[in-house]
Amino acid sequence: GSSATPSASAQSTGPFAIGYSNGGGVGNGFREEQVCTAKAEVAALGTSKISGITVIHRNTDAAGQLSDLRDLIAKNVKAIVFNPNDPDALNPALAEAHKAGIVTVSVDAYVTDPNTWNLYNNQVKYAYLGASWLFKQLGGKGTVWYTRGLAGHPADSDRDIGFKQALKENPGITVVPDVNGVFTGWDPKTATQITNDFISSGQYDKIQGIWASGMGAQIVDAIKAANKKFVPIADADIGAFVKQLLDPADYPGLVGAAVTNTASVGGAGVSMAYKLLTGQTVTPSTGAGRPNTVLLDPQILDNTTDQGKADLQKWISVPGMDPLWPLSLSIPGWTDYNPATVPSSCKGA
Amino acid sequence: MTPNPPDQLLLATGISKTYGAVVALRNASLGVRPGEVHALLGANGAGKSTLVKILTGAVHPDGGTIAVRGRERTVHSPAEARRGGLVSVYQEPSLIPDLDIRANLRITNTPVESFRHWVSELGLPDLDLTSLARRLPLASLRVIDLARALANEPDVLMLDEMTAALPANLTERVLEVVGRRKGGDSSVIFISHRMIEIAELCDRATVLREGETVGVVDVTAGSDKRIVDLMLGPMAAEIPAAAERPAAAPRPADAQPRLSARGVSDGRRLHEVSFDLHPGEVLGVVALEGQGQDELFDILAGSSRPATGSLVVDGTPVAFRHPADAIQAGVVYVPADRAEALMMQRSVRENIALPFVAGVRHWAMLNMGAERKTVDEAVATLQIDARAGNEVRRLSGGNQQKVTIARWVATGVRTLLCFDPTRGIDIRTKQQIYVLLRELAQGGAAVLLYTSELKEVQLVCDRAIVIFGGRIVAQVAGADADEPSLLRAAYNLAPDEVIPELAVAFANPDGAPGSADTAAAGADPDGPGGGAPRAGDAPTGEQSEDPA
Amino acid sequence: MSTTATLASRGRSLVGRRDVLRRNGWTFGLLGLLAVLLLFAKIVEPSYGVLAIQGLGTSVLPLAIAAVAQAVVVISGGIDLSIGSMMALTSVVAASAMYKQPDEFGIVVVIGVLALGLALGAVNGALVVTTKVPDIVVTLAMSFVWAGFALIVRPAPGGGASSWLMDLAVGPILVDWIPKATVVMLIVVAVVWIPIARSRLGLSFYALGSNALAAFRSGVPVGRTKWASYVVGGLFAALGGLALTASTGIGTPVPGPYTLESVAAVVLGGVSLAGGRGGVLGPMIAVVVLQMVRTDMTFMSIDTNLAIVAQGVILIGVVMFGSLLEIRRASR
Amino acid sequence: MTAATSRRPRRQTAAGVRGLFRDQPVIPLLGLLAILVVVIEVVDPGIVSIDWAGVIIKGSVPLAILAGCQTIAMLTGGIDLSVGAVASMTGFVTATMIHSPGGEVQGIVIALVAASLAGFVSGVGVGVFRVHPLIMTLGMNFVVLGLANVWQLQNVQTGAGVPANLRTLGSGAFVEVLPYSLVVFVPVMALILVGLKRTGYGRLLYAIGDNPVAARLSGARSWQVLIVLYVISGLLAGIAGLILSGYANTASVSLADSSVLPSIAAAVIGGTSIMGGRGGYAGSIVGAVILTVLAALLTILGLPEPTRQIVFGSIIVVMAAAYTRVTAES
Ligand SMILES: Nc1ncnc2c1ncn2[C@@H]1O[C@H](COP(=O)(O)OP(=O)(O)OP(=O)(O)O)[C@@H](O)[C@H]1O
Ligand SMILES: Nc1ncnc2c1ncn2[C@@H]1O[C@H](COP(=O)(O)OP(=O)(O)OP(=O)(O)O)[C@@H](O)[C@H]1O
Ligand SMILES: [Mg+2]
Ligand SMILES: [Mg+2]
Repeated sequence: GSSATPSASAQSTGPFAIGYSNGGGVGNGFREEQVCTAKAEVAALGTSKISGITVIHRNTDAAGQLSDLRDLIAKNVKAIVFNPNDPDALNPALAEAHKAGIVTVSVDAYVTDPNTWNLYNNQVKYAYLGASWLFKQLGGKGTVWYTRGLAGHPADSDRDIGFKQALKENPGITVVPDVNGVFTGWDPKTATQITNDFISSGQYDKIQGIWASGMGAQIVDAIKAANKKFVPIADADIGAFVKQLLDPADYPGLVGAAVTNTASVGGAGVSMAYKLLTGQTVTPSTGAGRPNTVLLDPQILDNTTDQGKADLQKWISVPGMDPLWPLSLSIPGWTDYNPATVPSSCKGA
Repeated sequence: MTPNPPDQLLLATGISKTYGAVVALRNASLGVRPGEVHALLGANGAGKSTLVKILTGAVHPDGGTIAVRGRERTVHSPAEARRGGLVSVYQEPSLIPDLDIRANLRITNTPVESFRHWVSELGLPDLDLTSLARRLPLASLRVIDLARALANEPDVLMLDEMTAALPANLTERVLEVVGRRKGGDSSVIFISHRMIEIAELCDRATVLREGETVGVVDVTAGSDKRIVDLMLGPMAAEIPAAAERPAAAPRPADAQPRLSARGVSDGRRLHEVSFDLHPGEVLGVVALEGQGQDELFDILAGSSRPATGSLVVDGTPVAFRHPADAIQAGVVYVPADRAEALMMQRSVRENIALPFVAGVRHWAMLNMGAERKTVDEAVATLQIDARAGNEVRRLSGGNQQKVTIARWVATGVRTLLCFDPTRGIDIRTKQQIYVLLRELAQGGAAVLLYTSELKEVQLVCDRAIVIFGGRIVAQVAGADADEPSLLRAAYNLAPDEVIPELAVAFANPDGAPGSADTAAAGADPDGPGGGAPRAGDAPTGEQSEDPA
Repeated sequence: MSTTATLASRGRSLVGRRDVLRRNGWTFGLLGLLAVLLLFAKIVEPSYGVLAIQGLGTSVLPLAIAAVAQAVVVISGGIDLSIGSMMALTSVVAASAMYKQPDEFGIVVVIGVLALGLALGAVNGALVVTTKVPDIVVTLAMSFVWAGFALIVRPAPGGGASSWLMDLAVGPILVDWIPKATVVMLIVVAVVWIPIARSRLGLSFYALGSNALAAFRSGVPVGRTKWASYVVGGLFAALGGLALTASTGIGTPVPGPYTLESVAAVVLGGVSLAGGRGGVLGPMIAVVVLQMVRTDMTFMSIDTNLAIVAQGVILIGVVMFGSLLEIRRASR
Repeated sequence: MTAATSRRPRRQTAAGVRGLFRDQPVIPLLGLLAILVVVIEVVDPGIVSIDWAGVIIKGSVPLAILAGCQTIAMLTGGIDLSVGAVASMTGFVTATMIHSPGGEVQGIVIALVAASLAGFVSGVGVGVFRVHPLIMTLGMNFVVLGLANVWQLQNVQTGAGVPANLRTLGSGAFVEVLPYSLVVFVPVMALILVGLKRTGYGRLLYAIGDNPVAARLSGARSWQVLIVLYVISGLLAGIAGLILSGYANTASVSLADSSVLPSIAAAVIGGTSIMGGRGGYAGSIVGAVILTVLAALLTILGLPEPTRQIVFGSIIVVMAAAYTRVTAES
């Protein structure tokens, strides 16, 4: 990857209008928080730098997001930050944006458009970290229940890659129901139902660990409701799950690790867009495997050590956040706002 | 006619059909000779319609054989039947509502030219082929259906209660056109509950009873009684004599009417109609098709609001916004069309009990015991054959008709509006309904009865009002409401004028050329045309007097 | 001649004229609404122009074709809740087959995918006809089945599309103001639908939707016609799938929101859910209208959640307006 | 059509059986359910047990209640696509209120009122303005989702959390066996069953679905019936939403979306005609249980997602077809 060479047309001194496109997950904690962090970043940068942000957030597919991007282009924004529904599908609109001198930043997942910058959580690594931790907990051998997200979703596919990497390194681990796992569709109800069925069929008694893709809290609660003993579980930094890890009273003997999957990429995307618009240099991560890409490496924390517990506690920086929202509310070096302002910035257009 | 059996054009033998538990047809047979008009007769539930549907492939029989011109064949669909020369005009019009007439012709591969020919023969010369079927009045649809059938040059043409809903002038045309086919090498199967049409038109009659062929009769002057006996079989005995109408009870001049209309207009077809309906009387309404009687009943029943004028019930003026208001005021309505009145998938019981639960006040728990009692009484009073009673659609037409009335009888009716309640049902059932209406009146109810069967007026009504062009043009006492005078009144003619259509009807029964014009001339120039159904009853009535 | 006739026919010719207006009035209304929305966009965002119009043409392509597919089935008295899944399946098949293949091969793929669409529709139709299970249920269940197959073909989004196919979906034709996508869509729909509509089959579709019993008695082969309507629906669904692949260059196994949106578009487009009435043009225009509404709201920077609310309100409002017209017409 | 599809001779007895099934659709359904249970026992011997039954019931209750919404709507020839958004909204609104004083009860009340209100609007649209139910409720689905999400963004900080009591209600079980959700479900079930069979209002639902004209001529004001219907539907959806949020210990504005299509499937498998006028709630309940058992079976078989979906869809078709055949109208 080479360092940024911002397009001439973009070299001006704001304030800039920014467009934001989110092609799915209306009401979903991660996606909503992402938008909120974007708004928080806009507020933090101030109207002298960013004149305003137009958000399009609706449940649609790649084709639908294409038209949303085109609407933003037609609206004459100077930069578009978006969470892509697909790595390749949006390229036509992105090319049009480039022609119109619009800076484009893809957050939370990459796109293959050469002129678009990518800034996202390393999902392969996300899965790899959690799985490796889990397998280590089991001493490299045992049976693990592999619960995934939404079949066919890019992030889910990336995580599958990471999981299987870790699996290859731990030949002693067997995966149920099979190496392709079972899908929760990132739907809490389905996750609960699947877990209930899994438990009542007696299969739960035969496993030593669980890898989860964001539905850990529901799975843990189902186990609790069935009065079963907890097995080690690796999941994301969703508030509800972390609270469970830190609540031995309600969840005795629950051992688990949370891997960050920060939704602050929204805010980070805005600040990256501003950097690019003002011609500041942005250094891409090495080893991202693609140009113009900044990879946010996930961290992992578990509740096996007091240190870990303390750090997990720190994550709960803004008290009383919606339990389904990811915890890590800022990305050092990328977000300029005060995490406490995120919830309030959700309100209003 | 000739005793030696000639070659049968159509021969159906041993036809049987059961629906669930109910036997619609058991071993029914029907033989039709070339060039004859063959009547298919039977009480309600006898299986006429079902048989016709089977002959034209609309329903598949459980057993039996069908042979055309001696060759046996199985008919899978109406289309196939049509190609084989078997065409039926079903009871319910089978034109496609959202297609225009031209498309309707195309879909049945009907040659447009000969359709035009027939449709004008039948009295709709300048029909606009581009108009949607949905927008045409029922009568026109029936005629179009027939014209389409004729244009397909069928070997055997089947008409299921074709004339039931037709105005007089159109009825005349139909009978005349059908009559003209006699003697050719094609034949007609004619279903009707009107003996008079049978007598006028048909050569022979096959009689069904309870799904079985009980006899084939040559239609002659005296055959009527024979046919009726066959139709009704053992039941014939129990037919109640035509209800004895007591001389109209003398009413004190100041007696308060149950329901009075004061200058009611609907703004389009009904003008300034005023009349009083008193407790204890059956008031007949006589009118040609489309003279505003439908609008009048809609207004009285609360289905639509009058443009001007007012209604008074028991001395208090009322403004009905919804049928519920009318029912509240004790004014209830029996529509002619069963499909309008019945929940076909629900049980007889629920259908009869429907009015009990309609109002918000009755939304709470039901008193099942009491309900069953009332319903059973009603079923008994009207002698409903409820064998197939847990889904009304499985009752025969006649029994369905009874259910529509039972609904109101059960609630103890005060003011009953009946719109042609005997349309398309058999003599016995009709008699039962006459008696019922009389009894209701005796019991202090007030009954307003529109009938398209003129002789019912004399049988049932204390007096009758005649509506023409949306106005009441005459009032007749029940006693002297004989058909000819009613008809004259209905056509708004002076007593001495002859009714041209009647003249035509028997002047040239086999349809002489030019009859079309004479018939048309009969209809009043400005009144919306149409006429009294069953006007055909009149001619033969007079025929015996003076053969023209 | 008889007075019945004169009167009747006089009344009728009036009615006739009203019908003509009535039959196209709704479509004209939609076009008017569309004009207003475009004007509004131009006012709010003066730079709204050629590029945006071309983008519009591309954006509406998949849903517009899906709406046509739905319209055909609804007109015939049915409904197809598996259109979204069929689009997903056909689109992933197309994308997988065209991936890294020469353009000429793309033509073969397109033909194959259209055949696949016919097959999917045939299965839906056969099930609806033979099982006698209400079509809503059958197609609802089949939507799971087709989506499952889509996932088998492509566990994750990807694949590719022949360049010529993608070119069809973007850019102008002849004049800058005419989006190529729109022209292509109109031609394709016309080529498939007009012959059918003019044929006996098209007539049978309307007949069946209008009144199945009357249709049967008029000699319409009810079963076969119903089946055929699903086959044609499947064909258009496949075209919709190709439109997806063309505009995105890939195939996505997870169905988009096309099923319910197509139902909405069909109703907004003046097709009666009872069947027998309407056409395929209205629904296509309705889709463009819906898209423009969204665009205008974006230009006004309306809160994105309120925009979702507005979408629902507009859907209800327009249909409400339509049924109010119906009620008033009935009362007159 | 009917005529078109009438078939060759049938045995009287067969006709009798058919008649029985037509009047008691639950019987064949229970048969199907039994078969499924046998299959699941064969696939995974020893699984069928009391607590397994408990788990199945737990999972079925919310679906069965939502199927109730569809059943009563379908009886009138309608459908309610807004139950997903309404149910989710109810659970979510409640969760956002627990921290305000006395919030739990207050939250539930407010949420249920909101749910009924959504139903009321749908009812007015369908009953007064004659908007097709499919469209009306689809539109309402958008409206409710949008507003619920506005609410979420207004309240992120209040810290939503499913009330403990709802958690017990949704996921707890009396002595580990009898799910507490039955405490709510049994009365609801009784009310609907009795309401449909034994009350005037229930009769009117059938009447309007079968023949609106006849209902009108008999004095029924269908707009009243329909408005009440959709209010009830909204209320039921709300109750289902509360239980669901307890079941998954999750409050999300899209929690119940994945239950909408199954709720329709349950009602239809249960023998309620989507055309109106025919059906009942008993069948829908069994339908809901069947779908839940089916999902469990698929999980146990550990089939990959694509196969799960294919099997799920196919089985719905097959069962609906079998049921239709058994109860077919001559
Ligand atoms: N679909 C059906 N299911 C059950 N029974 C039926 C069905 N159709 C007709 N029947 C029964 O078969 C018998 C014949 O009915 P059908 O209506 O054909 O007689 P009909 O001569 O036409 O009587 P009507 O003159 O009253 O119409 C009746 O007892 C009727 O109840
Ligand atoms: N194939 C069928 N399936 C279901 N119901 C049928 C079928 N055929 C007839 N019926 C029902 O049986 C009843 C009687 O049948 P049919 O149509 O022969 O008599 P009808 O229409 O009542 O005749 P009429 O008008 O002379 O009284 C009708 O209500 C009809 O709904
Ligand atoms: Mg008959
Ligand atoms: Mg009959």
